[in-house]
Parts: sequence; C-alpha cells; structure tokens
Amino acid sequence: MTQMSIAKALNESLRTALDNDPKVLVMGEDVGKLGGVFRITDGLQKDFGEGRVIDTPLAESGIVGTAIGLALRGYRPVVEIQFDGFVFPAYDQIVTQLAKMHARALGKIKLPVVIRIPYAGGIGAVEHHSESPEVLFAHVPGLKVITPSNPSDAYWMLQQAIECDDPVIFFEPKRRYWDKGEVDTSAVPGSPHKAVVAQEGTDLTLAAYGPMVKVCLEAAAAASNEGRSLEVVDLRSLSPLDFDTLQTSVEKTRRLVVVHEAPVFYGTGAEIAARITERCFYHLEAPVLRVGGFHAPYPPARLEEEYLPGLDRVLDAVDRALAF
Amino acid sequence: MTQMSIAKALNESLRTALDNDPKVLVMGEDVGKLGGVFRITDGLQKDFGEGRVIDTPLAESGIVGTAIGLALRGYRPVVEIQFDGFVFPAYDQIVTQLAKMHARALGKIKLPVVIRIPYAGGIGAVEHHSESPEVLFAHVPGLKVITPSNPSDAYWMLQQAIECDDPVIFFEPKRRYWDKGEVDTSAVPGSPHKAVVAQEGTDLTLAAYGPMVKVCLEAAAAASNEGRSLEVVDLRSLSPLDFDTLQTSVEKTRRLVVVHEAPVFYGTGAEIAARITERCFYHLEAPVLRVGGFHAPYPPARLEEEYLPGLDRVLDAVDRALAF
Amino acid sequence: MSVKSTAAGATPARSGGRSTAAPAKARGRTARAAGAKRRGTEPELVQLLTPEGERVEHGEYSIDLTPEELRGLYRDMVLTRRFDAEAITLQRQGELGLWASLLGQEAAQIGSGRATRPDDYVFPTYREHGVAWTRDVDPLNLLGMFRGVNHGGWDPNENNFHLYTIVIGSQTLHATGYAMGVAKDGADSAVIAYFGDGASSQGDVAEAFTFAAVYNAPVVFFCQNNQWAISEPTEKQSRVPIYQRAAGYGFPGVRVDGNDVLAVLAVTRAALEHARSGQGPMLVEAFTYRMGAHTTTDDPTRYRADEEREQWESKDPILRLKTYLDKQGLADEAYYASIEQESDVLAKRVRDGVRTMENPDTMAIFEHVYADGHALVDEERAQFAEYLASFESESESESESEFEFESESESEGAASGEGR
Amino acid sequence: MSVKSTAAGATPARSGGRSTAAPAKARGRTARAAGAKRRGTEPELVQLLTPEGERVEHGEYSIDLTPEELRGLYRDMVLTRRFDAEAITLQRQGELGLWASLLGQEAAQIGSGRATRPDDYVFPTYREHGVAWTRDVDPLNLLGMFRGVNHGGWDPNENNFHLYTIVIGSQTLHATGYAMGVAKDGADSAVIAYFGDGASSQGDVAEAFTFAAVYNAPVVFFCQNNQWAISEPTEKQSRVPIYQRAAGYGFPGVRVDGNDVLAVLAVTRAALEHARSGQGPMLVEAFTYRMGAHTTTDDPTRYRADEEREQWESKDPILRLKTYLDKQGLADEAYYASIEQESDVLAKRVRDGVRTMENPDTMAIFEHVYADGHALVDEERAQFAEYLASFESESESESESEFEFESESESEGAASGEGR
Ligand SMILES: Cc1ncc(C[n+]2csc(CCOP(=O)(O)OP(=O)(O)O)c2C)c(N)n1
Ligand SMILES: Cc1ncc(C[n+]2csc(CCOP(=O)(O)OP(=O)(O)O)c2C)c(N)n1
Ligand SMILES: [Mg+2]
Ligand SMILES: [Mg+2]
Repeated sequence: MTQMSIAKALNESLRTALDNDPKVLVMGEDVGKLGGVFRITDGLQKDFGEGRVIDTPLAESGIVGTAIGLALRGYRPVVEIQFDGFVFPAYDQIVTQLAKMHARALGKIKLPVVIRIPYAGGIGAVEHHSESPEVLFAHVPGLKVITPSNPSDAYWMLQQAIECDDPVIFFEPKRRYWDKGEVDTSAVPGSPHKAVVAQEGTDLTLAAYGPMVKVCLEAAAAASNEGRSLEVVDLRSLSPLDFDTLQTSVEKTRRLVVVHEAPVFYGTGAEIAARITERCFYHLEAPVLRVGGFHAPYPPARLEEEYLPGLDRVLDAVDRALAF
Repeated sequence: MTQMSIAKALNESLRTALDNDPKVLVMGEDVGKLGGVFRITDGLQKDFGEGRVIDTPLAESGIVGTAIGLALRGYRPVVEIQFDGFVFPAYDQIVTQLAKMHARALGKIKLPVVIRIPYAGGIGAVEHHSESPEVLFAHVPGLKVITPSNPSDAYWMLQQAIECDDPVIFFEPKRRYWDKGEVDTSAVPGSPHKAVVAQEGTDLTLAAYGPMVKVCLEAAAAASNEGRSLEVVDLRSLSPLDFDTLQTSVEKTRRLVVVHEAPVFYGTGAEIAARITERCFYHLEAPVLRVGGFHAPYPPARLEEEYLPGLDRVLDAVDRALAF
Repeated sequence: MSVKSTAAGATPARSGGRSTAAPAKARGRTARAAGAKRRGTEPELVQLLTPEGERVEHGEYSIDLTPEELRGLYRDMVLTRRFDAEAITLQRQGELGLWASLLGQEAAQIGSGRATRPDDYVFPTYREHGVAWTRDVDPLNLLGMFRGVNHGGWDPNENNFHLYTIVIGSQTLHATGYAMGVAKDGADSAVIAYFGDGASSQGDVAEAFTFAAVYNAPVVFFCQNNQWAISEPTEKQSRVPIYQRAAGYGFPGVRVDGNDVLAVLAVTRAALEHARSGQGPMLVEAFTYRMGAHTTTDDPTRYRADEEREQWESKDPILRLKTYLDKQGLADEAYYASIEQESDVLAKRVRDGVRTMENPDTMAIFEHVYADGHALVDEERAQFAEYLASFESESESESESEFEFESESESEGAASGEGR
Repeated sequence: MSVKSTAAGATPARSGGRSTAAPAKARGRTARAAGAKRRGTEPELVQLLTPEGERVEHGEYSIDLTPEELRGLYRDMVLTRRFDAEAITLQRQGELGLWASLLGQEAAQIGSGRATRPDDYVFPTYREHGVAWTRDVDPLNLLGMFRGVNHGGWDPNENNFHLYTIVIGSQTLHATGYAMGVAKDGADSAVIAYFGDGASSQGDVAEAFTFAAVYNAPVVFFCQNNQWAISEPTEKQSRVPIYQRAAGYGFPGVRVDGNDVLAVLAVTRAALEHARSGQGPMLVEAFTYRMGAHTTTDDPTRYRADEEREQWESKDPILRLKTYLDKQGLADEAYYASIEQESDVLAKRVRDGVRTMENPDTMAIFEHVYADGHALVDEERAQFAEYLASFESESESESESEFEFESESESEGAASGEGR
C-alpha cells in the first residue's frame, strides 16, 4: 500500500506493463524525453528505450493507424492522445478500423490497443483541452470505454486495459491527476467493468464516473449534514455499463441522479436514465435526473467554474428528485 | 403538387437552391458528371457548370475543411458525403471546426454549410455503407441535425438547411430514395425542427425519423387491425429535438416506443426516453421502450433483414409497453 | 523580384483537363528505348515489355525469368481474369451483391504479388483479387463480403494477406505500423500496401508516408493508378504524377508500366528488397487502366468516352505477355488450351462454391464484436434469441434452429466473462 | 536487378538523430554567395541579410527597401517582441492562463505579414502575434483566449485575419477553401496559411496541398519551421526539408532564412504574387528557431540543450537588422530610443488592457452556439438563469446581475426562432 497520485499511479502502471510484457509499447506525441505534457510517461523512455516508448509524428490518425498495424504484428500499443480535443483526427481509425477489425475478421485477429485520453475540464485551459467526448466512443460497438476516479483504479484499470484483447478507450480525469490515494500494487483487482458503491446511502443514488465522483462524494457529505443519506456509485466503465449494480442501488434508494461533465443532450446520462427507468419502473419515485454540461461548446476558462457541475448543481438536482 | 421520389425531390431542391442563390455550391466525390452514386446531383453540373458543382479529391476532411473556407468567403457549400461510413475522416473538421467556429468568433462569422449524408441500411450493401451515426453529430453543440422521411420533407428541409446560417447535418434515408410522394414546391413549409404527427392514435406513441417512419406507419396500420390505435410521430429533427410535440402526444397516449436503426446503446432513443420520462413522469403507464440496432457492427447484407427493426420487432415492443 | 523558376523542381501543370495524363502515357511508351534517362522533369515509365510484346531493357530495372516463370505469370493473369469475369457473372445472376472488377490491372497485381515472399505481408484495398491469388488465398474467401455473408472473415495471418479495406487509404497506416513492428522484430521481411490513385488524396496516406519515412519502416506503397476514382480522373487528385510525391517525404518513388507484368515484377522486387535491406519505404506507381466499371453498380458511360477504353485494349497486359511468349516460342496451343481448361475448372469451382455458400446464422450478429466479451452483447444476444424463440413457439415449425440459438447464446455468454 | 539511384530524385536521409537539420543550417549560411545554384540536391536557404548584418544578393529573390521601410520592419519586430515579453510577464503574474511565445520568430512573422496586402487573407495558428501586428489586429484581441475570457472572439473580416486555430493543421484547409472562393470571385487577392513543422505531419495539411494544387487556389502555405513541436525535433516529422514536400503535389516550395526579415519579405511577396497571378499555390518554409518554451507551461530543459539555443541567439532576427541599420547609418540612438519608448507605451497599454479585461457574463455560455437559434439552448439558458436566480433570491444580494440574466435570456430567446 502506497500513497500516490493518479498521475503517479498511471506512470507506475505503464512501467509495470512495459516490464511484464516486451510486446507493450507506449506511443504518442511528446511521450519520450518530455514524459508527456502531464508527465504520465515520465522516465519511461529513459528506462525502456526509444523502441518501446515512441515519440510519434504530430498526426493522431497516423498514431492510431500505425498502432493498429503494430497490434496486427503482435504488439500491444498504449497510445497517448495529448488532450481530449485532439482525438478527433483519429476518430475514423478508431471507429471504422480499430473497433470493427476483430469482427471483420470473424475473430481471427485481435486488436489489443489502449488509447489513453486525458479528458474533461477544470484546469483553466484554452479551447479543446477540456472536452468530455466519452459518449462518442461508448456508442460504438467494438470499443470498451473505462475511466478511473482514483489512484488505485488508475493503476489497476490501466493494467487491465493493457491486458485486454479488445481496444480500450481509457479516459483519464486530468484535473484529478494530482489527487492522492492508496494504491496496493499487489492486490487482485476486480473486473474493470463493474461499478462500485463508493459511498453507501439510502435516500437517493448519485451515479458518476471519472472527475465527477469526487464532486458526488462531496455532495453526499454535504447532504448528510442536512440529514440526507446519498449513495454514490462510481460507474468506472461506460462500455459495458454495469446496470446491475446501479439497479440494485436504485431499487434501494428509489431515486437516481446521474452526473457528468459532458453535455447532457444525448450524453451518457441519457442511456443510464433510459435503461434504469426500464429496469426499475415500479421502484422509481422520481424520474432519473441528469446534471451535466449544456448544449454549448466548453466555455473559456473564466466560465468553467460556473459551467461545470459542482456541489450546488448536484444538490439542486437532489432536491428536485426528492421533491417528487 | 407533383408526385416524385425522395431522390428526385432532393435533386429538385438542389437545383432550386443553385438557381436562387449564386453563392450555393454543391461539392463532393463524383457529384459532377456521374451525378453522385445515388444520382442526387444528376444533371446539376451540366446545368450549373464545374464552378458550382464541384468534383472534389477523394478526401473527406479536405472536402469539409475547404467547404468551411468557402463559407468564410461567403459561399454556401452543400457537401455530399458518399456514404455514412465515410464521414469519419471529416469528423474532426465537423465537430472541432464547423460546429465551434461561430462560437469561437463570438458570432461574428457564420458557417452555412450543409453536409448531406445518405445513411442507414436496407440496401444490401457491403460494410460501411449502412451505418446510422446520427447521435455522433446530434450530441455535438453547434450542429443541427435533420432527416426527412418523405419526398415533401426532402425537398423543403433541404431548402431550409441551405438557407440556415448554421451548419446542418442532413441525413438522407437512402433506402427510401425511390419512395414516391406528393411534393408541393410552392407551399410555405413549417420549421424543419418541428416534429409532426404522421398518424394520429390514442393507445401508444411511436417516435421515429428517417427510414423508420415508414416502418412505424406500417406497424400502426397492422396494429389497427388488432384494434390498437398507435400514434406515429415523425421527429424530423434530432438537434434540436421537438420534445413539445412528443410530450403532447405522450400525455395523450401515456406510452412511448422509440424506433431507430442506430445501436440502442447511447443512441438517440436514450435522450428521448430520458427527457420524456422527466417531462411526463406522472403520465407514463410504462417505461419508454426502445427498438433499434444491437451493440454490434452493422452486419453483412444477408443478415440485415433480421438485424433491422421491422414490423415484428416494433409490434413486439408495442406489446411489451402495453403489457405494463 | 521574380520567381524565375520553381524552387523545388516542381512542374506546375495546368489544372483541369485530362491533358496531364495523356502525355504521360505517350511518354511512357517512348521509354522503350533502353537506357532512357530516368531523371528528366517528365514522368517516365519503367517498361520491360512493350505493348507489342517486345522485350526491352531498362537502365535500372532488369529481370531474367525462366520460361516456366514467364508462363506462370501468364497463367496467373489468365486465371485471375477468369475468376474476375466469373464474379461479374455471379453478380449479374444475383449471387453476389456487388463486385469490384480488376479487369485491366492483372499485370499490376500479378507482377507485384509475385514479387512478394511468403514472409512478406500484404495490405490490399478491395480490388486486389490478383494479389490474393499470388498469396494462395482461396478465391472463395474474397467473395464472402461481396455476397454479403461476412465482411471478409478470412484469417489474415494464414497467407499474410490482410482483409480487404473499404474505407479509402486506411490500410496504408496499418501496413506502416505492421512494418514498424517487422523492423522492431529485426525480421527481414517487407510489407506492401496497395492503394489507388484516388486514395492518394487521403490524409491517411500522407501520414503513412510520414510515419514510414520517419521510422524507416520496410514498407512498399504500391499505388495502382488506374486513372479513375469512380467517375473522377486522376487530375482531380493530383496535377503531377503520383510517384513524385515520395521524394517530398524523403524516399524514392518510381512509375512503372502497370500493364507490363515483367516491369511490375522487377520494380516491385527491387522496392521490396530496398525495404528489406533497411533502406526504408519506397513508392511504386503502377500506371494502368481500369478497363471495366468501378463496380458492378457503376455506369462508366456517364463519365468517360469509349475510345479511351479502346485505346487501352491495345495495351492489354495478358495479350502483351502472350505475344511475347508466342514470339519467343515459349508456349504452344496445347499450353494455352491447358490454361483455358484450368480456367474452366476454377470458374466452376467458384460458381459452385458461391452458390453453396451458407448464409450466416442470425445469431452471428452478436459474434466477434469483442474478443474478451461484453455484458451488453451477452444481454442483447439472449434477449434476441428469446424474441426469435417466441415466433418459433408460436409456429412450432423450426424448433431445431431455436435450440441452436439458445445453445449458442449460452455457451458464448459463459465464455465471455468481461475484462480480466 | 538493382536500384542504382532513387527514381524521383529523392534524398533518403538517415532517420533519427538531429543530423539532417544541422547541415541544412550550415549550408544555409553558405548560400550567402550570390547566384548560388538553387537546384542542388541539398536544401538551400534564401538569404538576403547574413547573421552578421551584411546585405547579400540572391539569384532569384531580390528586394529594394527604403530606409523608412527598413526601419519599419525593425520597429515591427521590436514592438512584437516587447508585446510577447509583456504577455509572458502577465502570464507569470497570473493575468493570463497561458502564453505561446514567438520569441525568435519575429522575422518570419513580420517579413511574411508585411508581404501581405490588405485584401489578402491570413489564416494563423496560435503563435502568429507578429503577423497579427502587421494586420493591425489589436494585440489585446489576441490575449482574450490566453486569459480565458473567450476562444478568440475577434471579427476575422475586420483585418482579414482569421481566428487562432489550436487543433494542429486544420486552418490550412480553411485557407485553401477560402482561396478557392477568392478564385471563384475572380479577385486578385491571395491567402496565406501559417503552420508549423510539427503540423506538416497532419493529414489535413497534405489534403490542403492536394486541394490547392488541383484547384490551382491562390494560397501560400507558410511553414515556420522553428525546429520543435513541443519536445519533438523536426526529424520526428520529416527526414527531408519540409519545403521539398511541395514538388510532389505539383507546386513550388522554397526554404528561406526565417531569421532574415528581408529574405522572408522578398520570398513571401514573390509567393503571394505567384498566387495572385493565377499560378496557384506555393510553399514557403521559413527556417527559424523557437527561442523560448513551447508555451509558458513547457519546460524545454527536459528535452533540449541550452547550447542549441545559444547558437541561435547569434542569429537573432532583430539584432541582425539592427546591425545592418547601424552599418548603413540608417538609424541613430534617437530613433532606437523612440522605438523603446513606443515599446513601453505598448507594454503599458497591454498590461492595463489585460488587467481591466472583463470576465464574461455567466450567461455567455449560451451565446453564439448557433446563429439561427436552437430550442434546447433557449431552454437550458432559461433554466440556468432560474437556477442562478434561486441563489440570488436566497441571498438577496446581487439582484442586478439577476435581472441581467433574465433580460438577456428573454431577448435571445425571442430572437432565436429556430430554423427558417
Ligand atoms: C473514405 C472513403 N470515401 C469514399 C469512399 C467511396 N469510394 C469507394 S471506391 C472510391 C474510389 C477509389 O478510387 P481509387 O483510390 O483510385 O481506387 P480504385 O477504385 O480505382 O481501385 C470511392 C470514392 C470510400 N470507400 N471511402
Ligand atoms: C491535433 C492536435 N494534436 C496535438 C495538439 C497539441 N499540440 C499543441 S502545439 C503542438 C506542437 C506544434 O508544433 P508545430 O506545428 O511545430 O508548431 P509550433 O508550436 O512549433 O509553433 C502540439 C502537439 C494540438 N494542438 N492539436
Ligand atoms: Mg483508381
Ligand atoms: Mg514547431
């Protein structure tokens, strides 16, 4: 058990993977000497060489496209996309090739490629550096989409993503990179696709993932001061999505609020609301409410505090749900 | 009033737009002499010249990127993407530039670009020619997304898309191209963003758009033989989405089934289910059910009849909804 | 201040019109003269066999084949063409949904395919039926996607022949990545990526050039310039010959007469050797012609003149080699008859094979979406099986297939515990 | 069979190592000799003013400026650098969230910017503060996005200077499309698209080259090769000089000493004239150096040696022109003092301007998402205003801003009937 930040946990996780399996490669823009703009790959090129930790040309489609080719040759590339907003030049290769090639070959080839994307806002950045495009990947059959909210999950889920024989989009909550927590690097982790109850409660369920888990835990703490018992579910995986754990929670609490940074309209919360309503129709005392981004581009940094779902907006939704 | 196919209506609509406004351009792969692979641009280059109807290099990002530049210069490009599966190389230009540039300029420039995409399945094609990627655009703030289901809407909604000062993704239900209907080219059309009740009914609402409207109308006809009265709402617009019309319908029928070809998981139906449940929580007698594609790549042609939502699957969902 | 000449030796041609291609063709033919200078400002075609079937020498590329080898190339081309013709017929008969014919491109495909070694790896587009042939891929494998029973489905590693890629240009990056892996492994194999003249405009192809150059990857980019991308002539993609693009990325490019199987073989061999020997990528542009329609749904009369096609008939790659064989007395009627007979056998095998190709089981929709399983796929599979079963029980007629669904769904569900 | 020489005149350099760039620099300096051959196989830098401030002639590119013009260029560069330095300071003080410094690239930007005419159109990246200066864009406009109050927000048509584009390479296609429009309009203006050495790897840039060539669009592609893309040296993007890429697309490319404002001006003028006169696109590679960090958040000591930077200090573009002015007696101390004073005024204006820059109103989140309105945006705006108002009424303290929200929301809502 060591105390470390998410950034450090990811770095350790990559280091372990590079150590364990000579087929694992790390590739992306500035991942070498610089160690990536967030230093997640810090020191890896020094220790594993330019053949394993590869600075690529500035071309995201090229990065993912060649990663696919390397996977076909038996490698397990872990690709870093520098920021959420820069994944789109690679979108074609991801949804049309990476996601579908295993099926195209009727299972005869595997595509163990991990695409790491630091995502979401809260760091005061300029345009394109704070987006939450997760639904654009979770909707696509053939991809798996996971996102840790704490150092332990960061460490283990990245290991699991690299070991998985399917392409995995690995979203990293960049504004939590420096949050610290316990990591037991010798534990036996559960499935990365199971949600966990991060906080037990009885009156209402908050479902969140990645950066919003912390906000929800804070909201639960604040609510408990007012005598309300909120359960917080950390979804961890967006594809597949663990509806069973959510259903169990909602059958108990009878109310659900989903919280994410991405725009609400056609966002991940929609699927959760739709499916949980179907599964728990007779249990729900209130409609599933959603707290998330507006139907507007991510705003300039000076507005993000007001734009991002925070404690107040979560508690406002809790109030509304409880008022039903 | 003339009887014409959707294909013909689109062709006439483009012709009218080219006639009315010298700034309107048609561009894409094979739109010139060939008239496009579906002949939607048939004869236009002959009549308007290579300067107005432009065969482009085979590069979708280039097509959309230069269309943006042309729009900045005051043109109104109407871009044809040859098939749904080929829009992704242009995805970055669409979501990162086209959708956001107006906001980036605080409204000082406008981006009147229409992107026509023949979409969805049912024509027995090879891979990538039958996809339904609409939610990948509807989720993106800054874009408008519309899709006609009949010749009259095809004619008018394309006119309206071209006249609109915002970027519009115009999805054409390719397997309905040859379906005929009345078109009144002198009518005054309503907003392209209003849903219409295509068939009145009282027991349950079917919401659909594009190619699935016809299936839903057939389902309503079949159901009426069994004494069930189904209302069919043709959504027409996915962004914005006309929740008011849907709400009115559902408050009456108290049951809703959404039907689309795209995978259900994080699909357009999720947003509709989530929001209508929120709006009509005390009216709904059953959860909103969804009929759509599976979480799997679009299958080979020999399987598409079983894959695509048809009469039976829609009626099965109607049964299930009515059983609540 | 003036720009007296272009700075980087570019030849800015007039845009529009088909004029740029035509002179190239003409010039191509003049290249017959042995030892013609290769570094002129105008494109020059490497040629070892003239359209009239005369053997000529080339300053840089030479070849020396045995009569068996020459006859082998002839046989390859004839069988490939016959297979192609049969596929067109099958499409007309409704057995295939679509077919992309290679008619006219047999030399480009057989010549380049035969230049590969078994340990080399091939990344085709959707038209490389001839290359597949040289890799011993069962022709029936190629038909599955055109019949609509799968999206490819063969094992790429069986013959080191990747699946067909429909989205234009993507496979050039896969090939480059694969080649980067080959280099990492210290293997001395090479990779060849096929693409078309139209594809040369895709950003992915440019990025493949960049990655291949920067990592010195052992990949040959093989562009079949058949002069058309559906209805668009090559001038809509480039105003200079495509092979010239390579230089700007730092590797050599060469244009070869794509209807001359000997030249294609020689040039591709050299390019693969260049790659294998650690010299990095190379671009080969095979200048050829799409004799038929783009696919069976295309109607070329809408956009190109018959005369163009007729002109190219005189450059037919098979005829050309046959003339040479005849002139040299390397094949006789008996030989041709035997090839003809082999063709008939192949055609029949293909015909029969397609007609008896089974439709996939409905539940195949849910197969191979993931290698490691996915809870939602399992759930949807089970639900759909149940839904289908409800009809079965209503009609009681096809109970066998009902069981099939159920058992399949169960075994898959069990095997596919999510994640690890 | 052998490949004796490369087919298309390519110079396949060894990949890896920084060796390819270094000789280029050295060779650049030898180009001082007037009339040096421009078509050698090695890259050659157009230079009109040596690092030592000596005026040299070039065979193809010449320039003849008045003393005023020369002093103007000096003034431009000094003020631009001062503005840049002030921005860095403001970032350190927390007034800006980020800054991308142009230090070292003043000549490349001022020289090229001053080559444009008012009716030309400029598509910058995110570092073209010097170009913006030449277009009379208020420097304060550039700071908004770095302060986080907007994403740009100026009117591109006011100075024909498009918004900064952050996603690498995209703007080259916008520039090309714009230029296609210029040609359609029969206007004789030109367009210039800025991009970096790193950007040269993006598929979009290659597609821009293709479109520009095919449509003969009047666009100049201006690559500032500052030798770094964040931490990656140019060898990670290309193994040959970037200007050479143009030839493969069918238009001329030229490499100019990017620290020589006279040469940049001369070459860019020629390139723009080339475009205006209907000869189509041209690529200019300005060989320069990023003296500072990539942005204020970057730490270059992690990836490059101090000596490299020191070497380049001796090629400082401002120093170079000053030496020339001094040698020619074109400027005296009084002149320099006046520029210094102007710099101080500019710096103060920028400092004060930034500090008093207002934060956007919260409700600006919902503004300008659409030009023609969108029902959901209206709905969300109204809901959010109500939500915010609920706090106001709780605290009763800021009722003014509450009204602001409401009135804004209403007026917008009314004006934005959806569609047409
Ligand atoms: C990204 C993409 N855009 C469009 C298409 C549709 N399409 C299929 S083949 C083709 C033309 C290809 O031309 P070329 O590269 O010259 O190859 P050829 O068909 O001549 O062999 C087009 C436009 C596609 N498959 N992929
Ligand atoms: C598509 C995309 N990928 C990555 C980035 C992150 N990024 C910002 S600047 C930069 C390097 C750009 O280098 P270059 O083109 O040489 O321009 P310079 O910064 O040197 O002016 C990178 C990788 C981006 N902005 N866009
Ligand atoms: Mg072609
Ligand atoms: Mg740079």
